[in-house]
Amino acid sequence: MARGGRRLLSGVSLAVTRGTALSLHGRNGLGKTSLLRVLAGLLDPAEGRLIHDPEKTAYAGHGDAIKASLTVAEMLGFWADLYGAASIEPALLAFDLDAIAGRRGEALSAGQRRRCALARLALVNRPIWLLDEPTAALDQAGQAELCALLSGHLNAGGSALLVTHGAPPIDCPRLDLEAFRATPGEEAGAFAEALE
Amino acid sequence: MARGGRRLLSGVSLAVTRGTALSLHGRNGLGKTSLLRVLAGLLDPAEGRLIHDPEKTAYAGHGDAIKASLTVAEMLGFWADLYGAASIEPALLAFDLDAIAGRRGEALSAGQRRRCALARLALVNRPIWLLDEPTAALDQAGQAELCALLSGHLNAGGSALLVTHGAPPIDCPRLDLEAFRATPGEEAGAFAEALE
Amino acid sequence: MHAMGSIWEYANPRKFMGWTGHALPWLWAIGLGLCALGLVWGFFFTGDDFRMGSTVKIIYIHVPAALMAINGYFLMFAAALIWLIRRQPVSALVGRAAAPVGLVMTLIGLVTGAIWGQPMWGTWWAWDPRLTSFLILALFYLGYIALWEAISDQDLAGDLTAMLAIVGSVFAVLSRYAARFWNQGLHQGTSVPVVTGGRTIDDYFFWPLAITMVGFFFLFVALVLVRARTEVRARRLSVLQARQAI
Amino acid sequence: MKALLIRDLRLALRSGGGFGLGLAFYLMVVVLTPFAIGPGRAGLTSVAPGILWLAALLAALLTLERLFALDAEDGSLEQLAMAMPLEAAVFAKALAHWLTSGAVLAALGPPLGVLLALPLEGALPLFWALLLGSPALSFIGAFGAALTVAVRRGGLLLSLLVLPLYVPTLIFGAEVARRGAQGLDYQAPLALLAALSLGCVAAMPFAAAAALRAGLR
Amino acid sequence: MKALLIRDLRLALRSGGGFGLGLAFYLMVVVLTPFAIGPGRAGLTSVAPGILWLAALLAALLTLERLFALDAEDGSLEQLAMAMPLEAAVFAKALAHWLTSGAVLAALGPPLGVLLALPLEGALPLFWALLLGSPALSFIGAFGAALTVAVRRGGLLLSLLVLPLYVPTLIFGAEVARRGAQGLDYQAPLALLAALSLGCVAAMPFAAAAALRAGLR
Ligand code: HEM
Ligand SMILES: Nc1ncnc2c1ncn2[C@@H]1O[C@H](COP(=O)(O)OP(=O)(O)OP(=O)(O)O)[C@@H](O)[C@H]1O
Ligand SMILES: Nc1ncnc2c1ncn2[C@@H]1O[C@H](COP(=O)(O)OP(=O)(O)OP(=O)(O)O)[C@@H](O)[C@H]1O
Ligand SMILES: [Mg+2]
Ligand SMILES: [Mg+2]
Repeated sequence: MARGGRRLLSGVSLAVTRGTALSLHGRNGLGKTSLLRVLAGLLDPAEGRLIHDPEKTAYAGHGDAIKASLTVAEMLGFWADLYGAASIEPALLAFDLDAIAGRRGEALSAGQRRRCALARLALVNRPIWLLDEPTAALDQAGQAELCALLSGHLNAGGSALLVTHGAPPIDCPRLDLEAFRATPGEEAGAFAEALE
Repeated sequence: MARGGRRLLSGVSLAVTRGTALSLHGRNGLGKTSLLRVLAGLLDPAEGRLIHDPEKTAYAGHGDAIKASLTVAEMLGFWADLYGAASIEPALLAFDLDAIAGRRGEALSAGQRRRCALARLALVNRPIWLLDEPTAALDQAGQAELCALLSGHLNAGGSALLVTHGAPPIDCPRLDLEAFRATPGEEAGAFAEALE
Repeated sequence: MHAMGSIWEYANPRKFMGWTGHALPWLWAIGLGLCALGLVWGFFFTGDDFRMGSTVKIIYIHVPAALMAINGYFLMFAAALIWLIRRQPVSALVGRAAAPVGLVMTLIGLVTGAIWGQPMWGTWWAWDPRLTSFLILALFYLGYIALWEAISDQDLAGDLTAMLAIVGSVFAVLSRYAARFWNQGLHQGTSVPVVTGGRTIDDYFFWPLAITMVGFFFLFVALVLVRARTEVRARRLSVLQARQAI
Repeated sequence: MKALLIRDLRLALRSGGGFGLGLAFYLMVVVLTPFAIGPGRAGLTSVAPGILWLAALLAALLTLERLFALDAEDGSLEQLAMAMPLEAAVFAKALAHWLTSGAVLAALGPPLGVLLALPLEGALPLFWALLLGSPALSFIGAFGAALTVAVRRGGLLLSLLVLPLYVPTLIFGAEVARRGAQGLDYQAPLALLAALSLGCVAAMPFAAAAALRAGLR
Repeated sequence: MKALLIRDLRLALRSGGGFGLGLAFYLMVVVLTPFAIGPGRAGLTSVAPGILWLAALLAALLTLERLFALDAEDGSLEQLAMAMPLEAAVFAKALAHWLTSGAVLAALGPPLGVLLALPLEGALPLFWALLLGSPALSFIGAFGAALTVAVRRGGLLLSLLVLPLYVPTLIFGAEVARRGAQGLDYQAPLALLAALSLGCVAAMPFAAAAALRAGLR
């Protein structure tokens, strides 16, 4: 798996069984985000393939997808329509956003933005969740809410991949990606490959 | 102190003595970032005043000030010139950025961006540091480097205000802002005052 | 099929560097030789045109340049298709290499044309359909080059520029006809056999013109190959640099 | 897809959105023109149809940048890519753009024509030309916007890529308007213009979606 | 301040930066004009000076959006505000903008004039008008950009605020160019234009800085 012609991780093979979560760890710049994006079907792997269908995954990355001029309720409503969810109640409940449901995106604090982004997960129903540093900027309460949401998802037979630097929001097996770090010097990408 | 006409914190009075750090805590959306911005002179307090001179403060907020088309070295070089620092070496050392010094901003990972943003502190010499969630997206090594940088700054007689949700990078007295939370309903701002 | 495979072999960078290395000297020799021959013949051993006077001699630069400018775009188009379908890196690089050469040819065509226009039409520039579509061609070249420059990720830049080249050529054709519709011009129709069956200028001017056109063609190929080789080298360099830091 | 259409319309109508501003820009250019080329009715009348078209084209162009760039920056685009086929997304967004730019400019064109001394019989053809021509502007523009998503604030690059593609549309459109203003028959160019728009609406979403996929990679 | 100037120039010249694209846009608008208003030489000559000015104005406008907005989004602006007096920052950035837009457009104007059948004797006045007028464009624009910093992607709002402010510059500039093209004496409007630019360069940084401070709050 490579980025900008730099090969990052090689030989990673992940299998998450239903109902379980796995938390990934590794240095800054190791390739965790890139890995999640590959699994979400947003990046092409340099080689290897995905067994699962990206359609089955829900991805929450560094980007918050917050619109400055839309209110929290409007944003959640949009995603609800898109994913065919009946109402935005579950999302509002999951991270008690009722208080700020009417507030515009531009007026949200860092943590409120993150809550709003994570609340989207309560609207999607897809088995595999890919969460990139979900706890960043969340306060204690927020982390608890995330934990509750996650365990609910897992109990419902879903599975999740978490990337965190600190402790993962729920206790689950940890995998350190350092082991798969590609030896520097291998390159990838059409141009680089062509140079054999 | 208020934001968008909503009064957030009242009666906060902070005094940080030279050589010490203080870490602030509080719910999401309580007003921590706003408070730091007030102290940095970027926001006006609804009432009350700053004893210190904003010129003395260095602020590292949620924004990374990363330019997609400039390399890490170029960005640090610019800030070095601006703050009259001799060279960017200290910054590169502080968060060992040598490896990615030649990489463009667009190609940085979340943690690399944060390191780059924090490294700026090594170039500024101002006594009061205001750091807003500095540890977000940093890996263990990064947090250790930050800790080293901070203690260096404190030993040199500087002081720092940290906003964190988890444990602060260095052990220092904690202050929970919940206590100062303004009672909802109080309004602030010229318009509100003009009401009665 | 096998033949195909063997053809693609030559697009593999190492092979490419190999055979282009051998071919280039010849291309240069032939190109320069023919151009010299054609130009000398055209300039010194053909008389003046009864209508255009000695300005007719500009045709020996103007027409070949114009043709090469158009061919350059065809080359870009082909390279784009190959890159999108076969993902042959060299084809993307050839496309990238062809653009500036084509742009220069276009500019030569424009400038010589303008110089010619001054005595013939009494103006440097007229919004004649062919002139106009030529100007638009120059704009397409500009956009293509700008897009290559603007995106640092090479694979991505290759993809996007390829798509631009393909969509762009559709619209280039469209605008050519739109321009006809918009204004009937004073520029004479094509008179080169390769373009149309018959020919409207007599051998007297034609042979030196034909020779210079062949010469220009070889020069064009040589230039593109040189640039493509430097592009390949640039890739190698950047990859080597990436090896230092990950 | 409907959800996306509604959301984009809402974004466009909100403060800082493209809608009102696009109109205002159109107005502005038209108002500035006399200052630039001097007020002589004769002079104005002759250039009026052209200027009105040029202004509409630029107004559409300026609103195009935000079409994908904003969504790409804040991560909405990748969420969309995972939620629905990108072709549909492009179509919905381009449609929203047309509804908030082209469709309105068409309605606005004739009244503004008065400012430029456009003869009355020229008003209707101008309206038709703008209405039938502007879809091409929006959908070609969507392709350009998709190409430049990778470039932050790529507004200028966008215009550089898109303007040459606009040439046929502009030629036919201005031709319709001019002939109309001169009272000539304008069926032929109008038909060509409509065909062009139809083709773009049908084909461009696929090209744009392909470009977006490459960009996300 | 020098550091900021250099950094902005670098950003502008880098890929995706404003420089080359501004020129390309200028070229583009000039090339499209004849499609819009028809190829007749007479018609073109009459509008040439105006169009060339309008195009330069729009090209400057398009590059203006990034002047502060990008820095505001990624937090650079607040860092700048803490590092140096905002007036100096505005001046440096506006100067960089002028160097990479106006100064070059001035050089590009006369050759492009040929395309619009601008009479030869009109070339020099056009050059002077653009050279002495464009600083006003950049510095007025800086003020507008500062006002719109609060609105994300305020590009269009920006053009709304700024275009009216551009009217005097446009009038004088186009006047100089037109008189020059007609071989008349153009000293008076040129002097006024220069004075206008001077005034803007002197005053605007303060207005802009004030607007920025408000925007940060
Ligand atoms: C800037 C102005 C001009 C441009 C951009 C221009 C462009 C072209 C182009 C694109 C061709 C294409 C050759 C082909 O398709 O076969 C061509 C050929 C030619 N041009 Fe021009 N032209 C310009 C001015 C002139 C002038 C002023 C004259 C002379 C009165 C002229 C005479 C010719 C002739 C004789 C040919 C060769 C005929 C033919 O093979 O098509 N051109 N020019
Ligand atoms: N630009 C703004 N306009 C109006 N209200 C705002 C604005 N920015 C923030 N607020 C509101 O002010 C309050 C405090 O915001 P602030 O960012 O200071 O919170 P915070 O303590 O930093 O929260 P977090 O821990 O999530 O970063 C929040 O309720 C937020 O909704
Ligand atoms: N668009 C890009 N082009 C080229 N290289 C990139 C790009 N994005 C990331 N990289 C590089 O790929 C590597 C992995 O990036 P990635 O974001 O996956 O790291 P990460 O593991 O998520 O790090 P972090 O813990 O800081 O988020 C980094 O070295 C980064 O420099
Ligand atoms: Mg990451
Ligand atoms: Mg905060």
